[in-house]
Amino acid sequence: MFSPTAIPKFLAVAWLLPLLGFAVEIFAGRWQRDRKDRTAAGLAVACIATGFVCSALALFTWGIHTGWAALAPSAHGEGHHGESHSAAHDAGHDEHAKADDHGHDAEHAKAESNDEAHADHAITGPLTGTFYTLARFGSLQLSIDFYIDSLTLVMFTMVTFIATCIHLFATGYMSEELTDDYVDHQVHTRNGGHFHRPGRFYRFFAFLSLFCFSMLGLVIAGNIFMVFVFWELVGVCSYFLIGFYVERKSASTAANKAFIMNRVGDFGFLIGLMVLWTYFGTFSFGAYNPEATGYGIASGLKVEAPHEGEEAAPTVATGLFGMARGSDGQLRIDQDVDGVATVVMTQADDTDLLDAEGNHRMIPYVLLTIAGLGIFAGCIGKSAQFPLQTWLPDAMEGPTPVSALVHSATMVAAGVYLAARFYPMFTHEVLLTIAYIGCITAFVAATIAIVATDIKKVLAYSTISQLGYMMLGIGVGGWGAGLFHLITHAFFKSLMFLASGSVIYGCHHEQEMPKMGGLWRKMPITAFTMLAGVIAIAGLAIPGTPIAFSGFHSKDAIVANALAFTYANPSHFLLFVVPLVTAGITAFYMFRLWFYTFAGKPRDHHVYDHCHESPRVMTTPLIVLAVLAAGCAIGGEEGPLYKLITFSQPAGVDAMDPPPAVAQTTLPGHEAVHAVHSQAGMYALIAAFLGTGIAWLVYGKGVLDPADVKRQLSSLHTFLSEKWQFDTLYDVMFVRPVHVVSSWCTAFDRVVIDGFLHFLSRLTIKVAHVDRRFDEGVVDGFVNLMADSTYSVGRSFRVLQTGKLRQYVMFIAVSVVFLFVLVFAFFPRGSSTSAPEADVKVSSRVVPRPEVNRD
Amino acid sequence: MAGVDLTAYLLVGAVLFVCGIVCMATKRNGIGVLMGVELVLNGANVNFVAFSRYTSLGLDGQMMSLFVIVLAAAEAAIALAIALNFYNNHQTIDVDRGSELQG
Amino acid sequence: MNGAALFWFFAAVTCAGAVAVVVSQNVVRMAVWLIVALGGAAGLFFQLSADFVGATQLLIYVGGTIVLLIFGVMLTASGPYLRIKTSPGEGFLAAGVGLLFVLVLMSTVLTIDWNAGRLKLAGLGKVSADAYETALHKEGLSESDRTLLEQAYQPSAKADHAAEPAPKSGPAVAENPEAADSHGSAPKPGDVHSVPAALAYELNPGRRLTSAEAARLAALFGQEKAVVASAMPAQGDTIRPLGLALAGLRPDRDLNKVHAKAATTPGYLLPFEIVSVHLLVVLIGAAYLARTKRRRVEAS
Amino acid sequence: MNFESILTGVMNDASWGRSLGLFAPELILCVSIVALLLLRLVNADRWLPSYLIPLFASLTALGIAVYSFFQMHGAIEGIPTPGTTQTMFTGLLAYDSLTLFLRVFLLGFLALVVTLTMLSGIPDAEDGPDFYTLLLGSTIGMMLMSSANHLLILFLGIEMTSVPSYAMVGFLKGRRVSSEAAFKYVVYGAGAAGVMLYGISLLGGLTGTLEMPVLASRLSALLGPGGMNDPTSRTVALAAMMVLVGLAFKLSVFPFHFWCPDAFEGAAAEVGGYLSVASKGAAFALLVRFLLAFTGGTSVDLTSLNLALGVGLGVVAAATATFGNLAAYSQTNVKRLLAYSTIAHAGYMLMGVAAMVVLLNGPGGVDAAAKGEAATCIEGLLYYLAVYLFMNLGAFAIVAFIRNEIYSEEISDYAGLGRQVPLLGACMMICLFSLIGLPPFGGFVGKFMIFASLFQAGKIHMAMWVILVIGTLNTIFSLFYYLRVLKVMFLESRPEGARRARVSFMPSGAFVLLVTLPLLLLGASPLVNSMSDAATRVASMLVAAVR
Repeated sequence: MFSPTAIPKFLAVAWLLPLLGFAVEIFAGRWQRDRKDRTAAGLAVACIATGFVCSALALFTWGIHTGWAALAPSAHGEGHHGESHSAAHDAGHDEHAKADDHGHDAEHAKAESNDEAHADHAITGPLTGTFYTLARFGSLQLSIDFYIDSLTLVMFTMVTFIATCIHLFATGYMSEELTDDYVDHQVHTRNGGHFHRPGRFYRFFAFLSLFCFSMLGLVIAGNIFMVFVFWELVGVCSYFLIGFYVERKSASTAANKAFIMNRVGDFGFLIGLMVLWTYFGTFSFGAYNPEATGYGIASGLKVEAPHEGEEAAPTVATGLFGMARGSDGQLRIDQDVDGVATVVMTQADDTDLLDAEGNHRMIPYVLLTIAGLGIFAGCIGKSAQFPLQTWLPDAMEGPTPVSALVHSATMVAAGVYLAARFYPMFTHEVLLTIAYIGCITAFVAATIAIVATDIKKVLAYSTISQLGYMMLGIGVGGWGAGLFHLITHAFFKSLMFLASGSVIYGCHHEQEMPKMGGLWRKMPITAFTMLAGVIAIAGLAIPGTPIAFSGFHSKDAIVANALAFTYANPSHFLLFVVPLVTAGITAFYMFRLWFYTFAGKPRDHHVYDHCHESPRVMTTPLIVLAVLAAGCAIGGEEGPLYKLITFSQPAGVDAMDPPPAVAQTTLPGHEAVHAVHSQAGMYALIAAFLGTGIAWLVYGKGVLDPADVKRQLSSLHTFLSEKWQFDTLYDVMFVRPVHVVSSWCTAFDRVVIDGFLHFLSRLTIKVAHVDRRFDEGVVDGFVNLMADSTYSVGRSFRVLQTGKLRQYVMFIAVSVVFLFVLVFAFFPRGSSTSAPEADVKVSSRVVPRPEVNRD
Repeated sequence: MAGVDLTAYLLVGAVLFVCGIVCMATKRNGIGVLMGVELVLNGANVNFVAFSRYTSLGLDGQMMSLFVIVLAAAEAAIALAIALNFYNNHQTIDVDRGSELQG
Repeated sequence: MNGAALFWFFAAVTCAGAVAVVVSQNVVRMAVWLIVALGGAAGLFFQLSADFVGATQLLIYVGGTIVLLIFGVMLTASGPYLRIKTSPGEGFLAAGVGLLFVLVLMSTVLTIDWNAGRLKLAGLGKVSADAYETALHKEGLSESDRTLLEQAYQPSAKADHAAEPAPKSGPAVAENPEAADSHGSAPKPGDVHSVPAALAYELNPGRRLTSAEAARLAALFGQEKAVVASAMPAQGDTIRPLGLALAGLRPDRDLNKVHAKAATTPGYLLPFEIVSVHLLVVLIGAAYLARTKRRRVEAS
Repeated sequence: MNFESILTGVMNDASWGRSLGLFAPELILCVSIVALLLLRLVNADRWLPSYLIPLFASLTALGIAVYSFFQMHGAIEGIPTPGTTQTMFTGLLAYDSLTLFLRVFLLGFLALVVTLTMLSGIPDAEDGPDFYTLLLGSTIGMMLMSSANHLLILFLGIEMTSVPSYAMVGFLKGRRVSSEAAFKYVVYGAGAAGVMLYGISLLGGLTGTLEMPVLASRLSALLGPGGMNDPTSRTVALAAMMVLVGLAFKLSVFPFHFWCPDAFEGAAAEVGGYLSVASKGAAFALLVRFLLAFTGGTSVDLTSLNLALGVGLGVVAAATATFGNLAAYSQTNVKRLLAYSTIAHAGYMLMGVAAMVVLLNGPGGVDAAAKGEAATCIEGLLYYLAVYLFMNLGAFAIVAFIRNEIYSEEISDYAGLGRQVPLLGACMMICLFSLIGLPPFGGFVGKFMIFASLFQAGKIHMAMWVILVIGTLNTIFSLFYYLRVLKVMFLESRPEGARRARVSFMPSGAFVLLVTLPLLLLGASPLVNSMSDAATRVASMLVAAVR
């Protein structure tokens, strides 16, 4: 049908269309006849829907050219090797390994022949290449690259699909903005009225389009630099969208908070980026070879003979992932002469990478860890992980469709996606950090969600909690499990957000759950689609049958990985226990939400009487998403979705041994996970049912009065509803000190210098006193002088407040002396002939490397 | 010139230099501050001429001091014009009165 | 009259004038004291046989700049009896800062052995044993010279330092045209490289040299031109060299090799010309600032 | 001694003619100063707008400078070879890639500033000739600074730059703050110049020369072992530091920055913009030259002294950036805020210079690798300067245009301007985002390059990593106060009765756009490539000359 070269083109179209949409829509205010024009929305929907079609086509083309090998009923449990379905980083040499593997299995005969038929362009690895080179500084190339594997394609399809649904929903939801005189009831002007402004319908869609463009750019990015740029763009878009109602103080504060929190994470990202670039000398993820394919279809398509890899220039032949790990997915760790662990870089054919002088290129293990932690810090900011999670609930200030997009497909998913992308760069220590951060996040957010009463806030905290799950999954070695949950979560969370948007729309912007209740009679579609989402996130299933909603499968996969990890590393048992408890809590608060909102008796008749079901343009996306939320993960880990994702799993994830003497943890292999799977699933199910049951008892059946519980545990309730005091903590830890320090510095002249001079003036008074006593005691004739000196003291007081120029000159003198002392401090005193030579150029020295990890 | 060596001249230069700095830092009369500048520059000048006599700096040292004298004159002209301007605006030459710009 | 006495006289006048400028509170007195200090400095210049600089100092500084300052004093006098005084506290503070400065200068400029530095620049900071012995056993060496040689130099002490082939002297000498020209026969600085390092002699840091001694030492090693202050006329006949240098010529340096590389040593034509442009700019600027302000009617 | 023969020899020497040829851009400016004076004598200023001559002169000189820049770089396609450095005027001035780069930088900037003053009308028709005379005179001084090869020119250049700028700061002579600012500036400048001159005298006396290329080898011969116990080393350190004080004054680096906020607030925004960019560019070039003059030679003692100087510079740079950013927080005047931001940016750029010094004085000595890494530092610095030109001039120009409309420079009076003058608002946003260092704009690339070179330098001395961390933290600090301006402009509404700002697109808006656009081009377009290529060449040629 289409040749493989079409795949990047499809994705590029899907990626750039929203940008085009943005460019047109942002000027819609100029060309539209009036504020009631819906053209902008139509354009936005058309762009993103076309994008979805293109993504689907790309996925389909990719499937054809891989012979749907990803979906072939594979050898789970048949003792297959990890490599057989994991996409390798580099092309050529894997071909043989793959062929060998296929040989085991009669089922693969077709696929194999398919491979042979398209031997010259069959896709065996990620497609990488360059769309456009922006700039080149020496060895540093800044370019727009792509890196396409099945994960990219699945993400693209998912993002475009969900975004289409959300766009569609938004055309209904935002219709209030279709006016020349929008009255914002939450903004009070000074004279007591409400704030009036023109509607911003078109602007909303413009930013929505830009947001999608940024996210898609992040997904398709083929190098870290591009990731960073789009990473920032996503942040900027969220800034605009969260602050959509800029007139509301809470909204602009929330937008600022989101932006600044993300910048804090980006600080770490920058450090990681710099370390990686310094040592690896490249930004790009995978190997690419632009001249081979014109517009950059890279080694993934072109089957090279293994020996050709050696001839290519090493820096071009391998990307970051290939350099950090060999094709077996192992870090090559070398104990350097000083006992410092270093990681030796490899190239395409698994031999070590040499630099221009023939030395092994390596990176200290510690620095690789730091780089990993830095990158993960970026993920923490973007995915709202502990301790930077506080911006996400505040971000609810944006319109609900934005929340849905932010929470499901785009911004927060970006962090998880990046953590998964960079999995090969993470050392065991980093993975353990990720696991613990995820674990803490999941638990903390879930507990806060129990007490939240704003319907959107509950969902926000549940998002944070689920993101924690995903991070945990990645951290314990469950690469596929984490991403699996990312996709399923995207469906059911977008569904729930849109449903809550529908509720809010129906209830005329009422968001407090205590004012709702019994709404299912008024809005049945919303209620039952919401129920589908709730069941999915709670992870319910019918025991003993394969009937289960998507959330069960993905959560099950994560819990199984965590359990296997705990078996392998008993000291980290919390990594299993906490998520299990959290699973129960999740079920509890989600059902609490549903019962609170839809079941029972109406608690506020004013709200109830005026509420109505949403129009069809809003309910249709709900139904579609509900079906997918229930069924997208069909088949669980044998199903197509999971297999598609794990097809691009980095090599060696399934069977990762601890590299000797460096890491303290063992990552579970596939067999280990499989062995505990049913056990873990049982535990998770029990927890989920327990939570559901309690929720039903308390909120559905009313056995326990929640208010009573709240009274009895008031301190705990306060603690939780104050979000574990994080905002206060940050205020005390960061905001106030910065204010203090800045006030110090701004008042540097006034406070420090003047303080100094005040001290001196006091001294002067003393001197004057002595002077005076001398005058009085000894010479009467010096009365005039005394008067003069007291006058001058008083004068010097005034001088101290105002006089500056002479202080400045004084400061030249003092600074010269001070700096002289400073140079003194850095200047070695003794004989300077023994210059330190040895410690500096460790990395370039040729070190005979013992053969390790080459099983 | 027995007994007089380079260091003695440098001592004079140092005294001029330090006196100039102190003068700039203490005088509240703007013209007095400018006199301090002249002292500082002369301290350096004494150094230059001494070096030109005693080290291989030679003619360069004297040349440098000539240029310094000329540049100092130019600077004094501008500085005095600015001081007069200051006086016209503030009705005093007390530098402590000019402290509207701060913070 | 004794040269040293003259020096001390001028030095005392200069320093006293400078201190008096700092101490006095009346701006007119300050101006007078400044004249004294700068005049004393001019005397020092004459003493250093820099007669042209001294004359310029008198003409431009004492005659021009100070008059300018006194004009400034007159134009800015608010009232006949107004005194703007410095308070004792500030005086105290300034004295402290001045003291700090003096300490810094005393630990650097005034402790340094300039004459040893000159020898080092001439490549005589470290000499080979051969050269040293040759100089020490030269025919007709006076007793005082011998003592000087023995006191000024000591065997290279540090083994690890000596193990290096004395890299310091090589390039310096190559850069120094005087030194490169003048060493005729005996101690080539390059020899230092070839001699076993332990047999080298270096300057004794404990023995401070006078400039006369430094010149004598250089002469003993056959390098007098390198250490004696270039070709400055000792009798203060500096006007012609200075004038030529301002015209872009350096007869004090280029005499022997004018045709080979006339343009290598800085003649000062460019600064001479560019300063005139600078003066023009400054005059225009000063005239603008000092001009009576045109009172325009403000819009508000 | 036959004087006549000397004279004939020199007269026949072609080097004077050659030097004058190479010196053409500066000569054009000199001539235009004289022309301004002469035209006034014949009362031609009545009918001839005074900006015409400086505009014409700067454009002509810019043309020549650009031509010679490309000529030099065309001649050495590919790898630059050492020894391409030439000198002018018997070695007083260096004629190398840096000279040419700075010429283009300064003259281009001069043309932009003249255009700005023409549009904003800050020197009125009557004061125009005076103002432009000062502007041109100061620019000549900057060009001398950037090509100084001799300590006399170093001093002369700084004086020639400073003295006219004192007068320019006091140009609004009827205003109290203006005269106060000028007076503070002149006294501070004179003090710093005095300290620097004393340092120069020590340096000259120690080494017996004032020629900068010779310094390193002379110092190598002079310095003894023993580090700070050696009085000679102490004196050299003091002398170098005193010279650096003079430069630090021009750069407004932390303990020597006191004049900067006062002078900028008191002066007109146009003058502030001019001083913040041009004198900084020239002073950085001079700083690099001076430090390179110290580098080289074979003495371990000199190397360790340089290393100490480099790390000290780094510490000062970190302090400067931190101080500038934090002190900008509570400012209420836009010009004062920009002045503090100027200080902070000087800190960032100084970090690059410190990294260069550290890299050139590592334990490996000045080998090819060290030179390559040092070249990237200079490259980053030059890139930063180029971007800085546009972002700072843009911000100051917007301040000037808005001042002409609302007669205020207080931040609080900017409320709602983003909607009233959307073009200026958008440009201000771009300028400030670039000053923060956000990715799609040029400021990011510059900062990135500086930080990358700091990271390299950290391998030689750990302190540089600390400085890197401080620098990165500073970009976060700076976010807040820049955003505060934008918040006032865009999120607040214009109060009732506030003066309405009307800035037409032609010509003011177009000028601002012209200045702002390069920020995007230098941030994300193929121009990034060519700009960094040019900077690389300049840097590697400059470093190649270090022995």
